[in-house]
Amino acid sequence: MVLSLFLVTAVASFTLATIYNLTAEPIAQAREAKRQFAISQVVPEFDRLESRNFLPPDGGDSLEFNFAYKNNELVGIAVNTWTNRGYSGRITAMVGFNTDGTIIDVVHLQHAETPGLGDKIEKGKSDWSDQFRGIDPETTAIRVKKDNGDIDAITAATITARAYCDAVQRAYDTFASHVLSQTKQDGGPAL
Amino acid sequence: MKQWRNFTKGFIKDNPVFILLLGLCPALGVTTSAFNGFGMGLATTFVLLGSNTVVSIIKNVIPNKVRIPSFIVIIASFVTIVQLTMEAYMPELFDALGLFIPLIVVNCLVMGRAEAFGSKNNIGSSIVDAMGMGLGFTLALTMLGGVREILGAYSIFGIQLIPGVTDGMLVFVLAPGAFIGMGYLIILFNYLKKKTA
Amino acid sequence: MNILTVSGSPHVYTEESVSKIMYGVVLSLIPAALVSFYFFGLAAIMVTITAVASCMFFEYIIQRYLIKGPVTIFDGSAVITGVLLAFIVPANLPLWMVVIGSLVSIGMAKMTFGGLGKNVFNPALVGRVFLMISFPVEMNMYPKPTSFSTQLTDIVTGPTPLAMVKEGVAQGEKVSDILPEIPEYANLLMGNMGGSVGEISAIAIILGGIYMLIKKYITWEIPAAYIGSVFVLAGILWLIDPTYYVDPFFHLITGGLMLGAIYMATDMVTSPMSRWGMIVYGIGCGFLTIVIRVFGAYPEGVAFAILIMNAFVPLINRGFKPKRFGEEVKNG
Amino acid sequence: MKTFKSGGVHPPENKISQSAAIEVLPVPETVTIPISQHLGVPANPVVKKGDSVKAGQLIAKGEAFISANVHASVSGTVQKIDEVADSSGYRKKAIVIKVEGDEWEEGIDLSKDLVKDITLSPKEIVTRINEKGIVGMGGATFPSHVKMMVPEGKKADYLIINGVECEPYLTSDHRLMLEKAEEMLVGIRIQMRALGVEKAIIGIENNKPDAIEHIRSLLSDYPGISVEPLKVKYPQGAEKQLIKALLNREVPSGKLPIEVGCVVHNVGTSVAVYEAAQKNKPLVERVVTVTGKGLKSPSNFLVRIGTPVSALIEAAGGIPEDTGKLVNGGPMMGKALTDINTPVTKGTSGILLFPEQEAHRKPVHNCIRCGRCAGICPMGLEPYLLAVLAGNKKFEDCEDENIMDCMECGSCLYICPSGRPLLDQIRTGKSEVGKIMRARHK
Amino acid sequence: MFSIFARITTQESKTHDFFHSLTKQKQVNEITLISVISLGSLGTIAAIILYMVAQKFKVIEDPRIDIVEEKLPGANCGGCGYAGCRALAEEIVRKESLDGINCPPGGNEVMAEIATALGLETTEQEPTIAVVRCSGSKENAPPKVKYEGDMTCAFSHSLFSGEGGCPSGCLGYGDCVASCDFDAMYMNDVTGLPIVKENCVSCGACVKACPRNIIEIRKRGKKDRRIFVSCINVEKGGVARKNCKVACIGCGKCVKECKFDAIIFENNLAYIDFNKCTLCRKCPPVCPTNAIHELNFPPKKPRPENKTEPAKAE
Amino acid sequence: MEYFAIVIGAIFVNNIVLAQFLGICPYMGVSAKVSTSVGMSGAVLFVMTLATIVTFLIYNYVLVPFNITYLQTISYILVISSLVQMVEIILKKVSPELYQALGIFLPLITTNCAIMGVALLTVQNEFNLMQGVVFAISHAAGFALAIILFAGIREHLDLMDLPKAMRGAPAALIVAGILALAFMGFAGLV
Ligand SMILES: Cc1cc2nc3c(=O)[nH]c(=O)nc-3n(C[C@H](O)[C@H](O)[C@H](O)COP(=O)(O)O)c2cc1C
Ligand SMILES: Cc1cc2nc3c(=O)[nH]c(=O)nc-3n(C[C@H](O)[C@H](O)[C@H](O)COP(=O)(O)O)c2cc1C
Ligand SMILES: Cc1cc2nc3c(=O)[nH]c(=O)nc-3n(C[C@H](O)[C@H](O)[C@H](O)COP(=O)(O)O)c2cc1C
Ligand SMILES: Cc1cc2nc3c(=O)[nH]c(=O)nc-3n(C[C@H](O)[C@H](O)[C@H](O)CO)c2cc1C
Ligand code: SF4
Ligand code: SF4
Ligand code: SF4
Ligand code: SF4
Ligand code: FES
Repeated sequence: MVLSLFLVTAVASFTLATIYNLTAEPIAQAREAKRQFAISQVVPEFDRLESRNFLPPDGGDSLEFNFAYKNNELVGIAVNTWTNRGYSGRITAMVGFNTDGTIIDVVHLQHAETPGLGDKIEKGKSDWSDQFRGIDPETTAIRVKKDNGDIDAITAATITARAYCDAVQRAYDTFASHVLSQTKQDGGPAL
Repeated sequence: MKQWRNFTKGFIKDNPVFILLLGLCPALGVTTSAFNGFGMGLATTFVLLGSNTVVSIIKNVIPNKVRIPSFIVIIASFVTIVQLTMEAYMPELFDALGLFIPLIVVNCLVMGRAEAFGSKNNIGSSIVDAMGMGLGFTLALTMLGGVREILGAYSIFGIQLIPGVTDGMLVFVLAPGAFIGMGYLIILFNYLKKKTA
Repeated sequence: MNILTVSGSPHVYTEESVSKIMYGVVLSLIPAALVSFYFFGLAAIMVTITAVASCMFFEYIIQRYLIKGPVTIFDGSAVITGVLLAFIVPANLPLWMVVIGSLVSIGMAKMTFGGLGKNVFNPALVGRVFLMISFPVEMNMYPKPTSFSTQLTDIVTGPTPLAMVKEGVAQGEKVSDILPEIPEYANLLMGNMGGSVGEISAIAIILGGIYMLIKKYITWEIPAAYIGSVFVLAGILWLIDPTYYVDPFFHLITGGLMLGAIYMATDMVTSPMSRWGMIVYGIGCGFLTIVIRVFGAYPEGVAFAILIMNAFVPLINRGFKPKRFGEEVKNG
Repeated sequence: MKTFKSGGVHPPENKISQSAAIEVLPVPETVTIPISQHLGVPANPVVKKGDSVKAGQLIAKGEAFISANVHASVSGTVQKIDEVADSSGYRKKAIVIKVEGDEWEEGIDLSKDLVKDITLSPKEIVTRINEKGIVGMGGATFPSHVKMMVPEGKKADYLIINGVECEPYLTSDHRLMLEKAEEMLVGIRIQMRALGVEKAIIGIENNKPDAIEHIRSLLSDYPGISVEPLKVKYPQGAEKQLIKALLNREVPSGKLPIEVGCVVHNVGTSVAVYEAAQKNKPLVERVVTVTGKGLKSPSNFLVRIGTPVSALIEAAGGIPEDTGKLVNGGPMMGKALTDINTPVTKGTSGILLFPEQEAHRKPVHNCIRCGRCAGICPMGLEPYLLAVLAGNKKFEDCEDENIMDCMECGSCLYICPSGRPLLDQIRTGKSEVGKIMRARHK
Repeated sequence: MFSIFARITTQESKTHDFFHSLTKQKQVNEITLISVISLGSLGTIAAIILYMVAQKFKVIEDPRIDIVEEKLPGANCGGCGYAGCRALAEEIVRKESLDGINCPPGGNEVMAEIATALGLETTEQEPTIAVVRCSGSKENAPPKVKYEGDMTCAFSHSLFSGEGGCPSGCLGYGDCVASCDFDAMYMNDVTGLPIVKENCVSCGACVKACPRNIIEIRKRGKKDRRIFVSCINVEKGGVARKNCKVACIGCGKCVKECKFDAIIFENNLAYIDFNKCTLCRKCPPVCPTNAIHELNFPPKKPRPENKTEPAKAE
Repeated sequence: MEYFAIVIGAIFVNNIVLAQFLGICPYMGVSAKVSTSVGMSGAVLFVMTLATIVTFLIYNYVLVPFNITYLQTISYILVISSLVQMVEIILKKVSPELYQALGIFLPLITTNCAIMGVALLTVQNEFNLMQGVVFAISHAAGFALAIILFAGIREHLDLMDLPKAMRGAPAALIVAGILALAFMGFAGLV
């Protein structure tokens, strides 16, 4: 009895291990493709990526900075940022910066906001997030208008909009403290 | 003929979701759109098919005492296969179905069929049964997903029905809509069952 | 001599009947309706008429063609459901949404269970919550009260007092800074505030409530327990920190509390039977209302609170029985 | 003013015959005397067809413990002993006597003189009551001698006399208290002696102020007896509610009044006890109210048992054209008659005629769960629940919900705005639960 | 199989990688090894634990429970209304019958297997059917009073003798119809009497439901032919006749007519014993009130429909 | 405060049945009577807590160290099912009363999404053991709340004669739907 159960589990696990090995790479590829796709949406065309992690100034998990190079020239920085102030849990997003600190574009990565309400942050669902394109966080307040900012909220989903602003702001703050400051000191683009 | 009836009974007469009320969790949980329902249905069908077949092959070799654990292992293996392949080749759908993929393993439908049918019948009938039930399940999930998508987002399989209008009646995308849609579809299927009987 | 009738005792019956009670309640709603017609104008009238007509229409269709039973649309209960549904949506809600709300109220919340008296949840509230979740945008735009206007579209909208307080507090503003933007209490009491069609005037609703109490359509337990517990809980919070918690009177006279406590929580079909049951139910409603208003995402919690307590009613009815005669030996 | 606390209703009183003095109804041509006019085992006939009998003669003997003797109410010949339809239309055994003259058994004192001195011992009183076939005249027709025998280990300290007459329309007890007050008071003294109690309270609702006044004026001669006016509320006449109202004692569920030291008798019973003990007269006649809104002259008659109801109605002016319902008893507890020729029995306190438009139940709607029935149930039950449980055949649940506590007062059916047949369903439930309980005891 | 998935997402190119990856990786063996060892030992441990626990804590139970449980799907879905398959098995063994038990995933096949396993099949019995023994239709026994209140036979019966006056007659409020779970009865609107359809399974629910004991389970008879006295009134002939034109008046003619001693006469009422009755059709014509009914016979001189008419005594 | 958020979130805001659709089978199947639903809730509480602890240990001390997290599903289901059966057998012997009250529901739970789901969610949320236990208990409480309320309503509806087409599952689902609507009011509490 014990033997047969052992055999069953052994066969099963052998099969699974095989499948796992077969799929491990495609899975990794799929993940990588997804990441690259997200990055490519917020920075101009690139041929090389370099990633480093920086801690945001207000603490919390570190953000992944993807420096995108084309012909060895830095064309943009895609920052993988997050916020915990979403309506239901964490929202992650990719924010692309020009080297001067203006935002190229923003795209969401993952969220659990209510379909039909909070999911308007998704590019495919609404053009709400297009507002972030090209703004300079130095001069434009990344806050919803209700909070005296410059961003239009999503109707009936202010919480989500607010959270998204928070994520973008976090990306910028980290960017500012780790990258911009350095650029300013060195008088040229970092790295 | 008998095989044909075996195959089609899962569509209406013994529809696993609407008539037998099996596997309600995924039926409610993933059917925010017709496509998600369809994908979940196919994934479940695959597991059903695989486990039913394997169970009917090895039914005579397995001692009775460890029958159930063995079945569980077999089913779980197929679920893991689905999980891994889906993650590799259909990452979007994998994200949308989320938790409910590993939960196929505890879907009463799968376990019940393996036990009730796979362990007692030959391979041929087992496959037919699994296909029938699985497609019935897929049909049900696609229908529920379709209804919820149409009412909740005015679209079907992602195609907008009213250009420019993206917000439907949100409840149908949310939890209450799942229950309510299911409730009324059960009425419809009971009616259809009576009609076709 | 006629053919004799034979029936079990008793052989005399009260004059009271279902339709008398129902139309009595409709009558008592008139002051609140007048106030809302005054402040929200033609729009309010249109919403009310649409809701009543479509509730009766759907009840007729369902009874006639789906259930194939007796048609009882004139017993007044569908009228009340219609009026109350209209009273708890914004006056500028598109009329087709009102029709959907009526369909949900009557078709889903009432007729699914067989019609009058068999439903578990308050139909009008199910309709409202359904609309609220389905159409959050439209259900969140409340017209500003004006004196009678015939305008139907492009009405100026603004947040309700409760929403203003909630939004403000969420931003870290102090209650004392927010309140000045809101009309003073006497004005609120009369109904001069943003809100759903019929909920605005506490005075008119209390008037109707007194009429219903006198006519014995409702008993005092539920409104008293509900309003009382809201007052006490809001009061406790206020005493703890008056900068961020608004004072209890504000909670009583804004939002749908009065309408809810007097007309919706008291719907006999969906409320407990025994006195103590009613009191527990009322306190439960009050507690949930405050929890949702103060800590939840929604500025207003009356509808949800009552619906949730509706679900508790069968359990309350089991737990709180009337005192039986001779249950315990008592010799005076 | 006293009353019982929880529940109760107040239907329109309609006591239209209250000022009509008791008239003696002439003896009819034949009388039909059922052998079962009381609660318990039917009596066994001791006469046969063709026998000639005198008024007051024993014609059927109650042999079981809970049973009662039946006497001829007229003199004449026994025409037949046969199954005769009773008020419900079912056939029960009855003795039909063709009336010849009006001859009474020897030893019965027919004079109107008041005999005040009580000579019988307690034991003799009980025997006399048993012999003379006295049953409760308040409606339940429970054999009175059984109630007089206080069970071992129990002790009565109050005799309660039920002069409440809480039923609308009925006035027979009211007239009796006005016209036979002294007889009643002597009867009460006799009952007190039999029970060995010192105190008796007569409970009377204050819609009969003249009766209260009248009896109070006579009380000085009858020590230990007091009168208590009560607020009008139905069903104050029900014995448990009456005890609660008068003494604030609550008879435990499923128990008898003696549990709290009380015995309850009706005023009519007291008069009958007086006649049995002091005049040796068996229970062969009673006061019956004949009333109804369409009736020409609503009256109170002294009627021989066995007289057909039609004779009473005839004497009250004949049956009105639009009569839709005939009721034996009060409007709240009485039984509808299927046939106008049913005989008057020991329990017939009134005959009530309803015009056609008042003869019908209200149209039935769904229960709107208004809770009124539960609010007014004097027994603290939940009639809507009992009814729906019984309707769904959930009899075990009925039992758990104490359906057997229901005394069938009818308040719930009266009050229901939806016209639910509450008491009908509860009765079905009670009879089924009764079956279940009996089966369990076996 | 995979290609199905692949096609949906139009990622066909990936299938190529799939085969490609088969051939590489040295880590593969390691992971496989770990997997097999750990999962294998997990499974083994699970099996051993279960086995030991089962041995140690064996509770003596009816072995048939195991047999039945074996037949059941083991889905533990609760669809049968019991707490899992074992609970259902226990219930079946306890009740020793399959009445009202259904296992949705298993279906009829499983039920049949269990029946075989437990030897529960009902031994073939002569088929029976419910018969309504009253013809007091609105025409034959016209109402004399009007009843109002709870429209059930049970209460009406407890209240009075019925609108028609016959204390044994059908009250017509259909308690029997309501009690039938097989949709085998309905009320005839014209006569106000219940009618049993041929799909009756003689479960006896209606017999219990009728407060007047009007319904009887009788043999179906050859070709569904039945003869019975459609009356149970025991009152004297005259009394019974006064309320109902088609009552059995206890004249005894049928008793004399019957050659097989099949008719029992008691309390003014004839009763045909279906075990003795040979369906010879001699008695129906002699009944002066046409109280004896014959069902499903080919028409004879007086057509069966005539039976509602009072026959002239020949 | 963190625990408070877990508790409120699990019971009210993200109620396992009404918002997350886990354990619908027992929710529909064992809710005909209040008494059975109480028993079921007890059993779920017990198994859910136990299963979460055991799977937590398996995951963190076997699967992660050996880098075989892809075996999560299969190992969880094995562990949970043998655990439940073990508990059942022991309970039957040791305490027949407790077995009568809870045990009979145990097999029903073996293959139940709620248990598996919570075990998987514990990992997904990266809880530590203590948080996982609180999470499991709160979800069980949420399950209990939903099913007991629902059973009360069903007992009530049992007595109303609903339209024929509605009886049984349809009415139950619509009640569940309205209940879910009502529970949306708790949105934003945490
Ligand atoms: C079921 C449900 C889902 C919700 N989803 C979201 C959401 O995804 N994002 C959000 O910001 N608010 C959400 N809300 C909260 C309300 O819409 C809330 O009123 C709104 O966020 C704040 O109001 P405002 O945007 O109109 O100022 C949700 C509420 C409910 C009941
Ligand atoms: C079986 C039975 C036994 C009774 N025994 C007694 C008794 O011993 N003493 C007594 O005072 N009353 C006894 N009663 C009478 C009741 O207390 C009551 O007076 C009678 O049933 C009529 O009351 P009602 O008209 O309020 O229903 C008995 C009644 C029943 C049915
Ligand atoms: C609902 C109800 C109402 C009653 N009303 C009266 C009443 O008005 N007068 C009365 O004498 N008895 C009434 N009775 C009967 C009493 O309960 C009790 O049986 C009677 O007073 C006992 O006295 P008796 O045995 O001498 O009749 C009523 C009983 C019930 C159940
Ligand atoms: C005092 C009172 C309050 C009522 N409140 C409501 C209500 O809030 N919502 C509603 O739909 N119907 C209400 N009704 C009408 C009726 O009871 C309701 O339609 C039933 O719930 C339908 O079964 C009320 C009726 C009365 C007498
Ligand atoms: S009849 Fe029974 S249930 Fe109804 S009020 Fe009277 S005691 Fe209560
Ligand atoms: S009085 Fe009538 S409507 Fe009211 S709860 Fe009782 S039975 Fe229902
Ligand atoms: S209840 Fe049973 S015996 Fe009666 S008709 Fe229906 S199936 Fe036949
Ligand atoms: S046969 Fe019996 S149960 Fe059926 S309707 Fe007639 S009296 Fe009622
Ligand atoms: S599918 Fe979730 S419990 Fe059955």
